[in-house]
Amino acid sequence: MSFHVKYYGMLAEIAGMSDEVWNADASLTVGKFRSQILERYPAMRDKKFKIAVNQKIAEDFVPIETPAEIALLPPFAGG
Amino acid sequence: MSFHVKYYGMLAEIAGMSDEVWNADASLTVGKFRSQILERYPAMRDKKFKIAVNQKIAEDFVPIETPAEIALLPPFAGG
Amino acid sequence: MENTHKAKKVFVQGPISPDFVARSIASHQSKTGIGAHAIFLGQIRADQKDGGAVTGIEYTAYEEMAEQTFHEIREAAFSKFELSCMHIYHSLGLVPTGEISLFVFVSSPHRRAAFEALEYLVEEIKANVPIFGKEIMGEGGHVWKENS
Amino acid sequence: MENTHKAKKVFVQGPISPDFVARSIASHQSKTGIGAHAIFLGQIRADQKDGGAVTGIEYTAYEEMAEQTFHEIREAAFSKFELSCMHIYHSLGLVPTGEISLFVFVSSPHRRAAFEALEYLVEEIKANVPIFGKEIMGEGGHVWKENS
Repeated sequence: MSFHVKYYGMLAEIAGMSDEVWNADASLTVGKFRSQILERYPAMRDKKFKIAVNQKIAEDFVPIETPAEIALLPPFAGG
Repeated sequence: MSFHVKYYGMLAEIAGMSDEVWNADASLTVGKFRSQILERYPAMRDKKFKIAVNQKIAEDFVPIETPAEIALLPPFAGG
Repeated sequence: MENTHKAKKVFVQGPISPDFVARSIASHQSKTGIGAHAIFLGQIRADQKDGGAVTGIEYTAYEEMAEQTFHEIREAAFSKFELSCMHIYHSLGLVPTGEISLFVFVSSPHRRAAFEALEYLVEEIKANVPIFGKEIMGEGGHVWKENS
Repeated sequence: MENTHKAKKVFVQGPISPDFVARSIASHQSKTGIGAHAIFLGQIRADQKDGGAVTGIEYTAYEEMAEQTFHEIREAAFSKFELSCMHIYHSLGLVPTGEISLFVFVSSPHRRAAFEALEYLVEEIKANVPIFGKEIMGEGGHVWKENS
């Protein structure tokens, strides 16, 4: 399956892009996706970030089902 | 002795003036002065008010020594 | 933080305009240690009373004592909270319904001090400053306002 | 009290001007049930960092999620506090030091609800809205801001 991944802030700097299409096996969870991300972008390992699935912050156990919009969110800085 | 008395808000309405000179015996306290005021202006008996002596709220035991500026202050309404 | 806190003029005649608030804000943009401004505005409500709807409040004050009390409240707030700036303005005379009679403006490097100082100042002003308000009704009557 | 709370546009490009704040205040003077306005303004500090003094913050956001989160925060505040009005504006793009990037404006018949709602909103916004800030230094470097 494939889905859309968005990068924000310092994570977009590390990825070198603001979004990309991600190809993965079926039955992916947020936690497994996180491992894949850290494998592709090792510089993200020492960064704090949350993962949103369809605009909701999601815990690691949440399954990703297509179509999905996944976003990697570094610490918030509004205000 | 004599001193200056100022009336504010509804108390000025009751007194019919905003200030007057008060003549009294020596050795007056705030409490005794309050009794004299209520005697002269009975309509003030059912009004809440504080008495300031030289711009400080004063308890009944405080003596009034001339020269003094006495003010009768109804409930505050700033804001 | 200011080191000397001049006794500032608090009272203004009539309502406080939104433009006055804007100019106060703009004058703080050169103070680049400020991260948070908190502002309180008291606006006159058209409350229904026995004599009709309130059309305005006529404010008077024991001015010398009020200015002194404002000064003491300012000094206490500067010592309690980490503030960069503090401004208080209060109307005297008639302020019509819908217009602003109190403007409290605090600035700090960080939001927490600004929030806490704002509440402190408004509560102290309402409780301790000898200001009197006559609520005017459309039909010509009036009632004396009392803070709760 | 408003019965329907339209999803309002929160984001504005660049700094929020003091005149915009003034116009927002002025537009509430016809709402004569309001007795208290409370306003928070976030201003960009010239903090000293390794790369020099901050000259501005470049804001970006996950806009769709941010607008939805703002909407949820607004609804929660309307249900928690007795509010007449609530407005939130946040900058996107570059906001230079000394200028305003966040404007939160609540109005209520009484001051207590206004104070409480103001703090609630600012804390919720800082904690939960996906907005990102790149602090730009004079020498050309940058660091990513993180709310505490």
